[in-house]
Amino acid sequence: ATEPAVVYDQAGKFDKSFNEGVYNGVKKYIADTGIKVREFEPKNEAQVEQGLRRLAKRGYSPIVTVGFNMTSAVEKVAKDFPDVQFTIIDGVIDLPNVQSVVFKEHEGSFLIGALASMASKTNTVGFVGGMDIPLIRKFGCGYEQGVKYASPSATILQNMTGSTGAAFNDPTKGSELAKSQFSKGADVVFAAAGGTGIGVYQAAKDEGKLAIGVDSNQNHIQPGTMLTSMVKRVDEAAYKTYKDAAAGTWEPGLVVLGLAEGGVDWAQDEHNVNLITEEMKTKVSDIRAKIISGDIKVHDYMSDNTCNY
Amino acid sequence: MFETLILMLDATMRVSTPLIFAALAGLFSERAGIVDIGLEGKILGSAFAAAAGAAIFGSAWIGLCFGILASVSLAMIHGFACITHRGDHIVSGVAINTIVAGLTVTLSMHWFGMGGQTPALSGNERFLDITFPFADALQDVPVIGAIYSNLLSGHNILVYLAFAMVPVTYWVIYKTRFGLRLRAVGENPHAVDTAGISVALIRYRALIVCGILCGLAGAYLSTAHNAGFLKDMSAGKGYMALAALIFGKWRPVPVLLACLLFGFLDAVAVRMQGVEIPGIGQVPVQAIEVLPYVLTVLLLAGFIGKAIAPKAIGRPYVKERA
Amino acid sequence: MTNKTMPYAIELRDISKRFGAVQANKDICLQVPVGTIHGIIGENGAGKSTLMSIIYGFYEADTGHIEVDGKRVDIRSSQDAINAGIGMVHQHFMLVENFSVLENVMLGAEGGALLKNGIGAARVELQRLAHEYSLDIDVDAIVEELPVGLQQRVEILKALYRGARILILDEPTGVLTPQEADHLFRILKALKDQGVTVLLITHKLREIMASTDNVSVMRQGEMVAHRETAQTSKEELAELMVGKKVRLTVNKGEAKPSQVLLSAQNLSQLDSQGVKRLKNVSLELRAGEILGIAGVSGNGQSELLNVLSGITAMDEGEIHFAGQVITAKAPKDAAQMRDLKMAHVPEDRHKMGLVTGFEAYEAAVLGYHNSSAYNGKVLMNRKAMLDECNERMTAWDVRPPNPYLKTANFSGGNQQKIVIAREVEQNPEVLLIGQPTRGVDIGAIENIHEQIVKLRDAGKAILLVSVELDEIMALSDRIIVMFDGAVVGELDAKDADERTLGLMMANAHYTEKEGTEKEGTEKEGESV
Amino acid sequence: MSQAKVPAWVNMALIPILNVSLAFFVSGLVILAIGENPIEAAGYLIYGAFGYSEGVGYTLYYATNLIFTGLAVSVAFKGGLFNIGGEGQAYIGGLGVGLICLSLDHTMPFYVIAPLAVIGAAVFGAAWGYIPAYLQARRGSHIVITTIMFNFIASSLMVYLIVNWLKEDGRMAPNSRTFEENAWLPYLHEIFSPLGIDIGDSPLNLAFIWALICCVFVWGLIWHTRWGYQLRTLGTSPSAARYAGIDTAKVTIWAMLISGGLAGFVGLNEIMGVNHSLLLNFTAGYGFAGIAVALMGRNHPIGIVLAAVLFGALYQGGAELAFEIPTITPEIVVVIQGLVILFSGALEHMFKDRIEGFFIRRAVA
Ligand SMILES: Nc1ncnc2c1ncn2[C@@H]1O[C@H](COP(=O)(O)OP(=O)(O)OP(=O)(O)O)[C@@H](O)[C@H]1O
Ligand SMILES: Nc1ncnc2c1ncn2[C@@H]1O[C@H](COP(=O)(O)OP(=O)(O)OP(=O)(O)O)[C@@H](O)[C@H]1O
Ligand SMILES: [Mg+2]
Ligand SMILES: [Mg+2]
Repeated sequence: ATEPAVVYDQAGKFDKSFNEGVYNGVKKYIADTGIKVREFEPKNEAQVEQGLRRLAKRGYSPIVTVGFNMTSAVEKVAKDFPDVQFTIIDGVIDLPNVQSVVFKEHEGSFLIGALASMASKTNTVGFVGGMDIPLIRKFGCGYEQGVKYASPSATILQNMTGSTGAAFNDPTKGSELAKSQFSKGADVVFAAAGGTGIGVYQAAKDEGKLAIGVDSNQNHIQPGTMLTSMVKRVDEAAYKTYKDAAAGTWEPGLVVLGLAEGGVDWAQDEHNVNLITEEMKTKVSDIRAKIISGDIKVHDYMSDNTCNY
Repeated sequence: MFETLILMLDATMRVSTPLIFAALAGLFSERAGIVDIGLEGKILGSAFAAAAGAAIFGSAWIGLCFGILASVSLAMIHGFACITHRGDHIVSGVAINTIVAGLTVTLSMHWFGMGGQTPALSGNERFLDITFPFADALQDVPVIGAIYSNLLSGHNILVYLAFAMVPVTYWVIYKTRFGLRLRAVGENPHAVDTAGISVALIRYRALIVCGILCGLAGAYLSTAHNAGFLKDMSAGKGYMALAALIFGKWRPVPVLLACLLFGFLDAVAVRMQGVEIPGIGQVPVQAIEVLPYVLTVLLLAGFIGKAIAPKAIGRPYVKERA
Repeated sequence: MTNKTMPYAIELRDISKRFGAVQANKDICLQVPVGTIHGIIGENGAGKSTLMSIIYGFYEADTGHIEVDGKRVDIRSSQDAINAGIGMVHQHFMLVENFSVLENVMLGAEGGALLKNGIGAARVELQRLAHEYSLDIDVDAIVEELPVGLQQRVEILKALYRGARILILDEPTGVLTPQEADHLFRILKALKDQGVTVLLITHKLREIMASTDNVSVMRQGEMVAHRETAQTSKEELAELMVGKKVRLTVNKGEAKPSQVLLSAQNLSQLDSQGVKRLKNVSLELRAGEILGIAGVSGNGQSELLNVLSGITAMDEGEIHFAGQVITAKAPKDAAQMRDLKMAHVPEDRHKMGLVTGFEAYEAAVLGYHNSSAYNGKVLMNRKAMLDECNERMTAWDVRPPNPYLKTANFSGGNQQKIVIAREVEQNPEVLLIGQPTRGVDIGAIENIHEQIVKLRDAGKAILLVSVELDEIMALSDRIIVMFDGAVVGELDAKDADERTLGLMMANAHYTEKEGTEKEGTEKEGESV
Repeated sequence: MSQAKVPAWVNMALIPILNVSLAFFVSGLVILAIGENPIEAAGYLIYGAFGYSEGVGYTLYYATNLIFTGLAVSVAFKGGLFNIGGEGQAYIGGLGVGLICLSLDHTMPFYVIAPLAVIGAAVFGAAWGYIPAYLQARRGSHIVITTIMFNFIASSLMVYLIVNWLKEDGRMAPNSRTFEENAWLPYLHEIFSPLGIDIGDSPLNLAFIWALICCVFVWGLIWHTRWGYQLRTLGTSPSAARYAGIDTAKVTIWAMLISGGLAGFVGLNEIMGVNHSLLLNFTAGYGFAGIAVALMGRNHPIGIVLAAVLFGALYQGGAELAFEIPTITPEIVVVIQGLVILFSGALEHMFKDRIEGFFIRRAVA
């Protein structure tokens, strides 16, 4: 039998977003199969590699690793333990025992953007990014395209929280940024900012505006003022790795998950039913279909590091 | 432009609030001769205790009590080390900050199992914003409306309390018996002792006040400004408050102004990340972020005025011939 | 004395107090009748301040008890003492310097939780006291801006404001000018007439003789004698204080002063507050002579030593020494002065002369630590330091002769020997020496004096600062008197007697007219 | 004043051990309070730190950083200065190392880069200590406050530099590019394995040896040189230092330069030894932990090495513990660290007075 394991990044598994998504996948796997998954949360750079190595040495496999930060450590350890299967989420490593899972965040963000502009009464929407890195700009760029697609005249306010990892864990700043965007007229704000988003959603709740969650389905955090969430099915990715490995169908290589593959999507549940009109729903389904079919081409910021579409 | 300014000032009020509480807390402690670099730890400890209390008992007020209790306990540890055992004030402060940084995460992990957070707070578990009477009606009156409805109205009770604490502090420090003794004990504890007053008692009382104020600062962070505790959420506010205390030369009103200045810089910095300013380009937010610290260093070095600390500050009181 | 039948204002029974290894007070008994002025004398370190602090509740006695007005009182804190009607003016003032006089007086007796309730009453009461005892003062003045004499007045007012019936003064005149001191004694007299009991500690036998009714003598923590002032004499008191007959004589021959080794012109120096501590001091120091500087402590002698030795910079003037001209613009620090062969035995061996945390052999090179004798190419030569230390300890009879012992653990006299040996053995051209025998016992004093004279006879120049007139007169060949930072007179040792010197130390304009206390000035057998 | 009759071992061993034991005892209570067994936890901790060669390697790797910062704190402390800016100085020291490596790794061999990196770490760290020292020595500002402020300034500066100038294009994390291997400090296991000695795979690298060399250097400097003599004089009695003609401002500044330089060597271990690229927050609190190490080690190099190894063991063992018992977070180590600072620093008199009193009374009797 496989002995599955997971290594979260330093934000920890309760970051309310990315890591927590993986954690949800892990939980589901445990619930479904009753197999224990070894979890590890490193606290500093050195512990990442140490933890991976320790897990590999003790025979854990597959090992799911979370986040681009871990790329170099996984690369090193994977080289030393060719028999152990590694899956890295959001990073790309070209080794025969590593599966790299990346997402087409821009496609999901496009959908969200369209929804946001449809929900906006002021024709002004906001975006609060976490750390200012290409990945987050990719969210922002897709979002922008979606907003413009649905309403070419819309105004988009964009702020990044910071330039270090702390930007993913600063709800105070998140709420300040959201408030400043609200005061400039925005009434829907999309936060692609990890834990910082909590502050954004709170601010939206406090001011009676709408917010959009990210990564996992965050609609439950502030029911009633969460328009939707841009879900990135990292939970699926983790779950699938364990399942495949158990079944012997796990394969190394690059896996790209977009709308078509169900890797990204918008979230709909009991917490936001009242916010999404039928009209919005149909329109968004239409856009979704067009993206999948290729009728709408969404520009990927990371393909050329610009947002010219 | 005016609009933007109002919004900035509005944010400044929110961001300055914990600084004001903490800096006034430091004022009580340092005016009594106890150096307090443990403000940071007390804020963090209180933020955690307040959020935990609010989450468990469903009331922000109960949370606040817990926050104050935690903060005062930490202040008493500081007192036990510095007053009773004549320990080094700085070392004790560093110790408290370190212990709290670890303990809050450890305990919240144990109680809530959420990686060092507390559950998100909502409704009565938080201090909600208060709208002043007629705020909505006056909204559209030019200038006055913006100031009254947008700037002054619509904050939570702790924000108003923080601003109210400034005149209260002034009054306590300069107009009451307790204040007289407190100032004296920070300048010359021997004089206080020979006047028949217990130095230790005055200092302990000052630390209790300090603890209460830090408790308010922490509770504000986790149950008013935010909705829950996060590890390390004080994020250097205690040190910034210390800087403001020095920058305000240990006097209530200048300290308030320093806090507002630092808060304003923070509010500016938050909004500057990745923003192009026409004609200038991107101003590095880091440059704005460090300003409070740089200013304080310049002040300490005597380049802008002179900060003269209470005379007996940091020195343990021993009954020796002077 | 007529007070015999009255109850005692204060009575001490078998008070003992120990600080670590030091027995500061041992089985002290004392009775002070109401409405008298009671003097307490004793050498430095005899335990006077400790005893007073116990009465005032600042320290708690290990054993014994105190009775006030015939009733036993339990004094555990100053508050208890104040409640019992005891007030104290400390040797070192207990004032909050940046507070006003009013705030200082009110501190601890504010009359309510809010200051404004008490302030008015305090003003009125202070006015009354000022009037009654001629203790005039501007109650709104900031204390640090007041001269010392007025600061002391604040201390007295503090005690009286609290309704003290027993007033303790610990060496109140040490910091006062003679006029101020006289004024103080008039105030004490007035207080006494109002029925206040005064406990007065002083070193100055003249003051005891002039103003007290009774006197008690302390020696090494014990109360060794009680006398009615009228029935005793200064000679007797001096003898009681030291425990044996004092007669300081130094065997020294005629001085043979030759060329000028050091000359200073118009030295001035300001302290950190901008107060002028040295005022245009000029002096010349010749080879083969001992120049004594006399003066009441705190009149610029320390500052003079510090400026001459390079520890503090002068603000004006110049020093000529070893072919160099030293000015404010071209200063030399203490290390450079040492290189020019100037040695300095500082007044305070704990604060300056030694590093009490160092082992003796390390402290024995302080100031000379850069000398090639103690250094190899990179590292210090520990063996050379130890060898030399051992040698000197034997030569100077330092006890115990253990170079590894922490300096703090030597007795005062032995610490002083280590310092003096270090400076003298460098064979300096000029030796500055401050309070060479402070806190040193008689035997050691003789030894130290001998060494100083030997150095003089070897053709060196010595500048001696001492507050002990006897010491100045016994050692010096020439004497300069300082007052308020300035040199107010110079005379040959042969012409110096205590009376003249005393008058000069009290400043020139303190003229014969005031010298009504003839008895007091004729022969000042001050403590040694 | 009372040390006269107290045996040396009381101060050197008994009191520190008592203080640390108390810190551990209270930590044990914390573990008990969160429902785990402290004995069991201690078992994991000790095994993780010392039980197998790789663990020992990690322990010593952490200890390396702590030796540097501990020495840094103690050198300043010997001169009566409280340097709590070790964190910032280490951070900037790492910048020095990083810049040397980034600019030379394509052109220079290891034996050129390594000494330059050592110099870079020292110079940059020292520079960061210089300003507070200068301000204290010449302008009278208080070094404790200025070094705190400089920690924040360092952190903002590093973010600015790394994010805007040094970050590798196309990389997500704000890291510089990875250095070429000739700019890596060799791992000790790489050095030992050709000799047939297996010391387990760990980040322990040559910087550890350098840390030990620094200990010897500091020991000699403080106790056997003129400068050390001046430093100790200044630290125990500033007035005696002035009397002795010691240029106190100069000694103050040099003390902080050396202190800052030592702290800067953390960059050597972290940047050149382990991460091989310049990154944010690699100092991870070592600067503050150095205070605990110096206090516990009584400001003596030998004590500092012992204390650093103890703390290194806590870090490594703590990680192991958290791995084995997930309810115990590695932050428990931070708590222990804080308790050590509290008991052996702030509350040092609590036992000291009583114990010394006991011995004095025994001696007097
Ligand atoms: N707080 C203290 N701690 C330790 N020892 C003390 C303390 N106060 C006084 N002593 C010691 O007790 C002894 C008596 O000191 P005390 O101050 O009472 O002397 P004194 O007679 O007032 O001397 P002086 O004339 O110099 O003022 C001295 O040996 C002194 O060193
Ligand atoms: N500060 C101190 N710390 C430790 N021990 C001390 C201290 N001061 C004095 N002692 C010890 O107490 C003893 C008595 O010291 P003290 O200075 O009272 O001696 P002394 O009798 O006055 O001698 P001397 O005549 O040489 O001054 C000394 O032998 C010394 O060991
Ligand atoms: Mg005295
Ligand atoms: Mg003596």
